[in-house]
Amino acid sequence: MKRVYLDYAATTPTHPDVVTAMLPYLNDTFGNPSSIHSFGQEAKGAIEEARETIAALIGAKNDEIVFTSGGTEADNFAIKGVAYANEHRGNHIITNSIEHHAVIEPLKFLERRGFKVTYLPVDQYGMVDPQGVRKAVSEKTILISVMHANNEIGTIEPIAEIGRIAKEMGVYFHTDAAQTIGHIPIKVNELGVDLLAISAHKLYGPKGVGALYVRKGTKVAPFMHGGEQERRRRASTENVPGIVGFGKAMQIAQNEMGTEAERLTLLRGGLIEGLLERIDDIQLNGHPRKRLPNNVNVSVQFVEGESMLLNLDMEGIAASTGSACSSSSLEPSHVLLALGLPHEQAHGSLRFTLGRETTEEEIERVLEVLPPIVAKLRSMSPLLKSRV
Amino acid sequence: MKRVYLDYAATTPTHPDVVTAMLPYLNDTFGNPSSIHSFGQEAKGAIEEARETIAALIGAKNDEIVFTSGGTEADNFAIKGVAYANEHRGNHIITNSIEHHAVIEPLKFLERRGFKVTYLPVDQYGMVDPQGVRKAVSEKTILISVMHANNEIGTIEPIAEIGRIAKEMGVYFHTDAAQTIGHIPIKVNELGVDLLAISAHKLYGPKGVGALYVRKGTKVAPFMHGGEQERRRRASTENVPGIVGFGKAMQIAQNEMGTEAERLTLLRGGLIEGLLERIDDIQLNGHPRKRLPNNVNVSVQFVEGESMLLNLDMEGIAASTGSACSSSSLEPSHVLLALGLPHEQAHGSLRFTLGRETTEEEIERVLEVLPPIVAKLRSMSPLLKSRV
Amino acid sequence: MAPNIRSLYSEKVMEHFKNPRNVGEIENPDGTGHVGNPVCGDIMELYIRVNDGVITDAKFKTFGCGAAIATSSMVTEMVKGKTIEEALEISNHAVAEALDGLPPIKMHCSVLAEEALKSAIDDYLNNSQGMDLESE
Amino acid sequence: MAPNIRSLYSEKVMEHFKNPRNVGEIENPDGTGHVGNPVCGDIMELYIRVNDGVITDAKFKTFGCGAAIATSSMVTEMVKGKTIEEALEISNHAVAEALDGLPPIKMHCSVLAEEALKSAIDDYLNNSQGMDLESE
Ligand SMILES: Cc1ncc(COP(=O)(O)O)c(C=O)c1O
Ligand SMILES: Cc1ncc(COP(=O)(O)O)c(C=O)c1O
Repeated sequence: MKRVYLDYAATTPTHPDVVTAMLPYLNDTFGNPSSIHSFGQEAKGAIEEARETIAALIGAKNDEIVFTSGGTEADNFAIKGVAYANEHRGNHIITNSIEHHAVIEPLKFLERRGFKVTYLPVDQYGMVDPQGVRKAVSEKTILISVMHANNEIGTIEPIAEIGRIAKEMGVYFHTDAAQTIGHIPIKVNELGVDLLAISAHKLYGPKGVGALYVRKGTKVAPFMHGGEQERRRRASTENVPGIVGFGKAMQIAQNEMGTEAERLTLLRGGLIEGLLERIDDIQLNGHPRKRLPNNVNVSVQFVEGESMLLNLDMEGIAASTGSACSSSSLEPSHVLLALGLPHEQAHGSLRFTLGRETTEEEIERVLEVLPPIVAKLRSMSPLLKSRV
Repeated sequence: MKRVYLDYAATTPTHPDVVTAMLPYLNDTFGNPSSIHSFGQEAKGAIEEARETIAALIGAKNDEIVFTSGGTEADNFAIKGVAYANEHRGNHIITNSIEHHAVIEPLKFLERRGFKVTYLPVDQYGMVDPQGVRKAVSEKTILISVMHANNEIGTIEPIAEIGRIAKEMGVYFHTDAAQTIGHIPIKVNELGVDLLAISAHKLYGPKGVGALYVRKGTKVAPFMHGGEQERRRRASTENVPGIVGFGKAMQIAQNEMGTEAERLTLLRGGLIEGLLERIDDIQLNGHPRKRLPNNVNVSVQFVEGESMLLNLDMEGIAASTGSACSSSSLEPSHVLLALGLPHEQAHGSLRFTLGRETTEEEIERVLEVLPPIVAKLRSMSPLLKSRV
Repeated sequence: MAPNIRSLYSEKVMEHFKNPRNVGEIENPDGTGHVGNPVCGDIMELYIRVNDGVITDAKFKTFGCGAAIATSSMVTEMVKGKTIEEALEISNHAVAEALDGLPPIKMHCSVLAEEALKSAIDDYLNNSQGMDLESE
Repeated sequence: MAPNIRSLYSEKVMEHFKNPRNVGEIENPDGTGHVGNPVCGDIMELYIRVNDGVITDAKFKTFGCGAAIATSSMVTEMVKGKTIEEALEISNHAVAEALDGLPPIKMHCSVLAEEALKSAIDDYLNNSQGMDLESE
């Protein structure tokens, strides 16, 4: 039986047309874009074309796009870059408690080196309060960082509103858009962001390539020091096939975004409804409406996430959990805890993220397979003793 | 006519077998290695296999290999990583004047943040003196960084000797092996290094992937902060196809290294001899014997490098120069200047780097094409007036 | 294509996870161990029946990951037929080994299993001492 | 496959680089400009012949990159037939424009070409003033 992949938020398969677009740049047009001979200039032309495509799609200028090795590097670059380039103006950064580790960990690193970070709380749906951001701004604030949409619970944050506040207060504003790029429309001016991090492998592009949008005039120190690539903002020989693939993936995503979002929203609705109907003591995590079209995150009481995942996997269904059992910390997802979930519910979460190949049949299959798995695990759960 | 590529030190075409090895990991086995479901675990298996291959080839343990986005990241990681993790012990770093920018620029960054760096001179061949290294070590020295072979002039440094001194003095030792990996044998224990940076695209692997060898016990702070990938030492979703391609490229290189080095050394000798014979006022840069098998670097007096390059390119020959005309600084190569070359000779340099597809016919073609180009440019050179 | 999760867990772990032995409770057990807490995401309850100093039955209930369930299952198998003294010598490493190993980040599950067993035996010893005192 | 370097230089630049006009020296020129230095890797020498205030011939010698050679060639073409006053109005931007543009990092070459021209004209003016003084 064909396996069912419902973990598109973790990564996506590379689109066949993207692979086709990349191939010539592996072996034929393989030059180093920094070389002035024809091999180099052909490669240079290819990455500039990709830059143009991506810039146009998010309403940016070409030279505001800096290619990176992925979303994590883009976030590290934005955060450490603004911190180091602006520390003479202040050492305070504002973020919130449900950011991705690619934002939180660079901030923790900066805290160890003398910066101050405010982690704003979120409401029960994972929403950051723009007025909370406004209140947190002080004279020393140099950066606000709020993700566009959360990778675990799919909640879409009020970025445009925060963007207006940031502009008003004269503070740089970074958003991690790894989960939204190619899935919902993004225009940097409408969002009012100065920095925006994206990653290709979340939208059917290749792994190992991403970009940081840097609004003209924004003071950012380089993160990767070395050669003069990317207008001296990011050293290292450019990943030409990766960048070309990224451009192609963005183009395809832009064309299909509208219809695909609609289709996924319907499937998502069916999955949520089915789960709530067929399983007792289950709840939806994240915002009921302001959420990514492809995200379903539920907490199943009395059972632990990884054991559900393994059982699903044995049935050929791939999903994800916010339980910490597979990580080296024993704490469950900081995102679920920030919503106010008790630990055992956070440990009992399941995330299904839908994508291009997801069908109604696949959703139906999850709805058939999961209830008996939950029943089986609950029958061994000491948390449910009183009910047995 | 088929173009002649003689810029293998800048980058190499991806080997067809490497492309074949990568393809399945773009579209079929596309999972995120951090995921515990089967899609993820298959991808995980693939990168662990590549890690094993690479570790074995350089005589390292599996968990001493950390994958990165290339040579530049590996160098940034090594240098900033050691600096930040050991600043309580000292703030002094020793390097030399002909390192790649991927080493020099992170050091410049650290200097701006309070670290002290000693840039040792090199001799006329680009050799670092191990005794000079020993003398430069102070109580505050936490790191020595000397490249394995120079990318411009091909000089191979006395790494094993410096390694013994570093060990004796109890100082961490990093080497940038981007130009040697896959080209000459490398065993980390024989070299006596604690850190070693490598990049796949210099040995017929893909662009955008590299690795840092970190000897067990070496204290290095992460450079890319975020998720828990690479045993928490390098965050970001792994570039699975890139890493698989890197492993394959290493394997192929290992098999062919011996015969290929011999073949290239012969071709290189023919090119050097031919150039010195057919062009007046030309000199070889770098060490006559202790040099990479594939490297030829000459200074052609009275003419500038880029104009030679462009003329060669019009004849379908791709080479490289240490002239600064194509970079945003006007200074020519810091490497050539460090050898003691006067500016106009540094501006008049040409580098030919040979590789897998290089043939005797190609060398012969360079020897036919270059002399008339030099003659033409010299006829317009104001530096040669007195001789006309 | 068959799921391939061997790079995470050994086949033995998966086998015990799929078909855990001795799931459930023992009514009026001679000893009960209750370890773990919801913060870490692992809770184990272990019940033993003891006759003449020999563990004749063991059952468990576990809230936790694959390794937690497999180690619970394995430890109940291992203790059956053992004397209290023998059972006290079962280490977490022995449990992990019996499962053909656990990934490093999952070793804490085997520790929990050992603790659950110890705690059940402690409980049994306390109970039986209590009874001895009463009957004196 | 034909070399494709258009993303570096315009076709016009490449055309002038391939076939530079007016290479060489003028014997006993009316003005000589000598600018640049080996540190930057660009040295230009510009020679002009002036008759009745009109530049009738111009030649150059250049050590430098593609843009340096092309701008030298272009500026010598542009000045021929111009009066001294007209020639003084040739800006580096005009030279770059006549070449269909230069990459930003190469604009300094057009500056050098303008300076070489100015310097040659200065030399001519100094020489001719000197002569005027002598003939007075
Ligand atoms: C919200 C968010 N930010 C950042 C990242 C990191 O991106 P990458 O894996 O490309 O480094 C991810 C995904 O892993 C993400 O979901
Ligand atoms: C000696 C040396 N170090 C570092 C690098 C940087 O490697 P990468 O381009 O993969 O970042 C290169 C090549 O560019 C190199 O030749």
